[in-house]
Amino acid sequence: MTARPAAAGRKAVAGIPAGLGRAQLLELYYFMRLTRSLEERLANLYRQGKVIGGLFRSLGQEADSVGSAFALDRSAGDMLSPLIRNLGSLLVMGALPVDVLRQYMAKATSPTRGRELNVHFGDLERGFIGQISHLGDMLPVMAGITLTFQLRGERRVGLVYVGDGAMSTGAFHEGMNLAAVRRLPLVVVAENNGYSYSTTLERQTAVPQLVLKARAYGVRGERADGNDVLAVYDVTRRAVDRARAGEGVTLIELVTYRRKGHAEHDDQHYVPKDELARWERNDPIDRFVRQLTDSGWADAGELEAADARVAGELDAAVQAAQGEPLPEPASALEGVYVEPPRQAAPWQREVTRG
Amino acid sequence: MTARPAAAGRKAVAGIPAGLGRAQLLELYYFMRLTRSLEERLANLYRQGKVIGGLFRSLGQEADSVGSAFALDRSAGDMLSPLIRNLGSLLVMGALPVDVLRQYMAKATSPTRGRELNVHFGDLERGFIGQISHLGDMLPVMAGITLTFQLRGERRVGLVYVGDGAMSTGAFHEGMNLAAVRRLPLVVVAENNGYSYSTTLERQTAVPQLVLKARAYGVRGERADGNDVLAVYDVTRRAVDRARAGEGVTLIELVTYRRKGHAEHDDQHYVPKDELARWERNDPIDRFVRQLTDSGWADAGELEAADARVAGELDAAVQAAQGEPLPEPASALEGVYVEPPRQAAPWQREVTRG
Amino acid sequence: MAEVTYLEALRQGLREEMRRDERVFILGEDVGRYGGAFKVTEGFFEEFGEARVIDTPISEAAIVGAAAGAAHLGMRPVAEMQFIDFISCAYDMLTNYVATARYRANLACPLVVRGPCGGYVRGGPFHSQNPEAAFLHTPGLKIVCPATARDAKGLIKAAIRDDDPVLYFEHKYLYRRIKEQLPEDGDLVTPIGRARLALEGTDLSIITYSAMVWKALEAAQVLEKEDGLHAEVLDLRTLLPMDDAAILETVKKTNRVMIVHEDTRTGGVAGEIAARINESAFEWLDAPVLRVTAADTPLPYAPTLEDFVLPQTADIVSVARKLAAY
Amino acid sequence: MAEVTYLEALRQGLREEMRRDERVFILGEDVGRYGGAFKVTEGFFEEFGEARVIDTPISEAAIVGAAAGAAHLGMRPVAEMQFIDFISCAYDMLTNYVATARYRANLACPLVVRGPCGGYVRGGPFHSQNPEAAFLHTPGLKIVCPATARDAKGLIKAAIRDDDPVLYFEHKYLYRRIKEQLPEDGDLVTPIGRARLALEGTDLSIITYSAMVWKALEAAQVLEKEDGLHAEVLDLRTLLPMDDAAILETVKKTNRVMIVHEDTRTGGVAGEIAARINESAFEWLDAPVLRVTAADTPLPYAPTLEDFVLPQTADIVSVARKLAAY
Ligand SMILES: Cc1ncc(C[n+]2csc(CCOP(=O)(O)OP(=O)(O)O)c2C)c(N)n1
Ligand SMILES: Cc1ncc(C[n+]2csc(CCOP(=O)(O)OP(=O)(O)O)c2C)c(N)n1
Ligand SMILES: [Mg+2]
Ligand SMILES: [Mg+2]
Repeated sequence: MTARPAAAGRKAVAGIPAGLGRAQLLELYYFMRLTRSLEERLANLYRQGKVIGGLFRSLGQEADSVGSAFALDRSAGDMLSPLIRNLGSLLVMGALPVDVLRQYMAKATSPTRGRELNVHFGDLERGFIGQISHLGDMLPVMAGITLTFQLRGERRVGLVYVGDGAMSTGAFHEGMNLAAVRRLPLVVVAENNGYSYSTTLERQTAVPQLVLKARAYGVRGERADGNDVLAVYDVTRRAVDRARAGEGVTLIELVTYRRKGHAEHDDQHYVPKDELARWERNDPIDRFVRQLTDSGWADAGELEAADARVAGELDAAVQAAQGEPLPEPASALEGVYVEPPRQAAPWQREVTRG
Repeated sequence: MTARPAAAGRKAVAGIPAGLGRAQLLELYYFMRLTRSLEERLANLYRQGKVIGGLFRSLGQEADSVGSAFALDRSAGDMLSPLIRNLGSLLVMGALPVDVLRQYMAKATSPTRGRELNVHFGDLERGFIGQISHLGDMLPVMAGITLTFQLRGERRVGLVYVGDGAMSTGAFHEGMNLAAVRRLPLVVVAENNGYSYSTTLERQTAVPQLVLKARAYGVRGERADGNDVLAVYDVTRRAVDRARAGEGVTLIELVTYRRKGHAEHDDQHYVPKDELARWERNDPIDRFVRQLTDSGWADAGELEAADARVAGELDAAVQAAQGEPLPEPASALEGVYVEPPRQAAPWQREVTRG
Repeated sequence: MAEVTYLEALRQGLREEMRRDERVFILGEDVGRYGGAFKVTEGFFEEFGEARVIDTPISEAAIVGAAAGAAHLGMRPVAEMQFIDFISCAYDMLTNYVATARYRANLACPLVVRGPCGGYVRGGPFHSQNPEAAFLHTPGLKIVCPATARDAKGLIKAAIRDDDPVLYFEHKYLYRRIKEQLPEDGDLVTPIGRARLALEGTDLSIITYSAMVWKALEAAQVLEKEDGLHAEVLDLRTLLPMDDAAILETVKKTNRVMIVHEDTRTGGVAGEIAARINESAFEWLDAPVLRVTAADTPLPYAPTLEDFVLPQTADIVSVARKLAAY
Repeated sequence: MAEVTYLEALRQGLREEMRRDERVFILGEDVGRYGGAFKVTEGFFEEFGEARVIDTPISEAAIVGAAAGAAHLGMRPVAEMQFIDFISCAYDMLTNYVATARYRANLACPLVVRGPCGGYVRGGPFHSQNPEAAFLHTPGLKIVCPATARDAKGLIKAAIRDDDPVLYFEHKYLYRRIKEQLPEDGDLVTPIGRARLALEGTDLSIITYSAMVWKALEAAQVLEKEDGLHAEVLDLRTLLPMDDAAILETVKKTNRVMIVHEDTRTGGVAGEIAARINESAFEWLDAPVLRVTAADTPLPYAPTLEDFVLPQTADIVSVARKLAAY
């Protein structure tokens, strides 16, 4: 492949939507590629038995995670809370691939020191907060985060992800409503990927579009193609801007698709083959590559360079993480409270382990 | 007052809305009056210290309770679940005033044998099921009741009340969504009485109308004047008919007003005086009386007769209930399980009480 | 007789009850077409149809609440929690609505809530919990915790037939690791409220339940071989109501007791058992009642950490020695 | 010095902390303009404004979850449950999210959840609960239960200053019935984790907390007068972490112990205490550790029933006699 002439690139740059520049487009590409490649590395490690617990994939949903997180202003102190399929969001916020690998492999060096699994980790400095498994619970928590922004008069914005399935939880409802009543600077991204585990959308909710739920809370609703990273960025960015301007909550439905099973063990036998094939043709990275090259926003060389950077970084990360030790057993007892109990507690183990 | 000529009565009867007949209009009147008078008796007993716990009033909301419950078909086995302000619904379903008095006074003869307070009691035979205090919990329970109707192919309908405040609970959301997804034969009556305890509607939800919440669940929404008993009956009846026909859930917003404080101890200092005065002029019983007499659907004599019947019944009920004993202390231990524990349990009290 | 796993035994019990009694139905997340996250209800959708194997939204409170409503009307719902950790989302519904229904309103509430509990599977803090202590405190509920394939089957059948609400905590570590010969016909029902003597012994008693029964048996072997000690192992099977008679009997026999559970120590079930033994058999004790439990932390994910926090066979052995030497 | 009620002492503590530290704010149902169902925050809305005394929708899970989010960012939220019975709706959020935040994610979560607990007020099964046992089982939480006006004030201040999440259970029966002289200035803080010797004695120990402290003191008077017995009364004040040293000390002193709590017996806090005493002071016991608690039922509404189910002074006296005579 020969590089496009620079002139074509310049011409096209004028047409980049959503106020983005070329460098940012390449960043978006980089993060989507990084997300996918990191998960592929993880899948390898999983097959080798090196991932301790389950493995969750976001194949086909990278645009949704990356585009939405990219709309936040990290330097302004914006924060988000991811779900299991938001590896891309974490990477955008500055999470290191090596830390993700450490998490999955339960290393002593992992952000949670081996206590929590997969992408269940957070980093206040980098602006993301770790989820727990109980679906919906992060809505109230992010309401509290953004309430704090509001109370302090800080112009910061929060973003929280929720799956089509998780929207059925009571916690989602309570958090959403509280945020709406107080017009908190919160963006709620509803990821409609068609499934919650094996459950299809119509067995999860009687509405055909998740965006309709916005009306019940008196918040603005938006809907976008979750596999179009620029559309995702654009819709999220507008919601973020509104939130920052004090205009309250937006619920954004991103329409996408879960191309893998719920977790790596799930063979998706309940998924129609043609449905899968259709969404494979709608791959968000392929689409973005076409868009980038067709519009002349990036040339093949730049994309290849990005790919190479991803591969190099991941080689190094896998290399680094793999050799690291598991946590010291007795470290398991530390940090339940800020201070250890005042005295030798009779309820601690009677025995010391080797 | 002289009775209207029969001819006028007949003429007007033709114009009764919602397919109701004269006898039913008088029944509606009777139940509204019975509700109000029973609460007035209770208020008296409360002031005399004879009501053990708190007292909750539905003053001004009688049309909402009575009209909606009246739309159920008791002979078809329809069922409802009331809240604290649905005394009227209970009476329509056949609850006896004397039992309500017994409940409030914690008598041994009360439906719950002194275990639960106020209108927290049920009667499967009569078609109503006792609430617990935890708001929202009856939504899932009534979803289960109506799921059973559906599974058994019974053409029965369920009705559940929920306050403007209770709609903020997670339980409401989960139950509502489950009912919607399965198109259960359930009518959800959202009573918008402007307050939840001291909290005004706009601090409870960001939507101006509760009926908007229907859209989030993909169910039909209706809104009616909750102080117009015929409008309440009509809108509920249509929802009940649809539910019976297999057309699923309707959320009905009844717009009404809580004219007393949250409970008898609450002096409502947070309520604007003119607001109260405005709603006093919109009293549902007064309105219905005017409607009945102006339209010639009932004559003053009939209404007086109903009032007299109510007074007589309540005299007898108060008389009967007052003298009855409190429950035997040791009866407190019975009925936690269907069978008492197999053996003398060491966790029972060490001591016997006198 | 055929050899079946703990999981298959549970499945058999469920299936037999559904065949026996058409009032029995199942509801939960992904229990239908998918057959459940652990495939406990595999094949049920095909055999019993959509109306009796109901996929629900992700709404634990609604699942339990709906089960209660159905139970009031005479149905026999069996609600699955995908992992038992999520039962916490139905805590209000279970403790306030379900458990009190009979007492406060004379409403029958014969439902079963079941789901996979327990650790040793690298599930981390939210896929490994043992919630029995959270519910032991609630009069009106029953709690069963099968350790064997036979009881997995016998207790699910008993739970479904029980006229009161039963929580059935099945241990996911045992699902496919435990196998047992079970009769192919006959009605295998384990009575609720009765403990089982898993091993007779004379020197000390290990009172336990669920997966810990197997560790206790392992420990008993070590003690026998290495110390010549004969440990008795009592498998409680039901925690609520507790089989006080069986507990008393073993205490009177060995006079030295330890309680083993996988759950964290403080506020765990062992406290209640220790208190009961104290109250009813103090004079029979030759040594303090000792506890072997998890440490008081959320359960961490890393194998090194999980193994350290959870009770192990070696812990039981070492505490047993201490007890015997007391 | 001024005489203040338990409720006023709590209010003072809250107010002083809000004046001292602008990170402290209150959220809950009707806590703002209305001043709270029991008027604990009366006047706060006027003094501190809408931004620090926040009326929320009826959403206990969201109240607690939002408090957690704020706490992560350095705020000091105090969440009110209108009645503590409704804390069950936030059970998942408290046990899974809040309690584990530090351990799993190194997130500080310094919040307080407080609300009126307890019976003897004819509140029926859903306005009288004592939820401490439901949370004792959760590492990561702290639990305090003041019995006196001084501790109502001192513990709310300590709870707000604590860097970990604290559940503060205030007894509604004591709100206006208990009065005490408290210094008007000075910083009255009761350390979390320390019990208080409410009455010195030599013959037997009554370990208790919250409203039961007063019944224990009443019983001690009767025992002294009628039996010449000197009961020691230990007010735990904090249940988690428990003051094991203080418990050990009183056991060693009197060798006869009873535990009194208002909550139901099975799975209650007394079991844990009995087990700890057993483990750490078995040889000091001259009699079994006995429990006086509520009976294992939901709490009924009728005065005759409520009085029968709840522990009374006479029960404490009678069990104390049994203990002394053992
Ligand atoms: C309260 C709760 N119930 C059940 C589960 C088990 N569970 C984990 S993921 C999942 C499906 C989630 O679906 P969705 O919200 O659509 O997210 P997706 O996996 O599609 O990204 C379920 C049921 C859970 N984690 N939390
Ligand atoms: C889960 C829960 N939280 C709090 C309460 C305390 N509470 C009882 S009634 C009430 C207000 C209810 O308002 P609404 O639902 O509008 O009903 P209304 O009283 O207006 O009829 C509150 C907060 C409760 N009963 N349940
Ligand atoms: Mg999904
Ligand atoms: Mg209201």
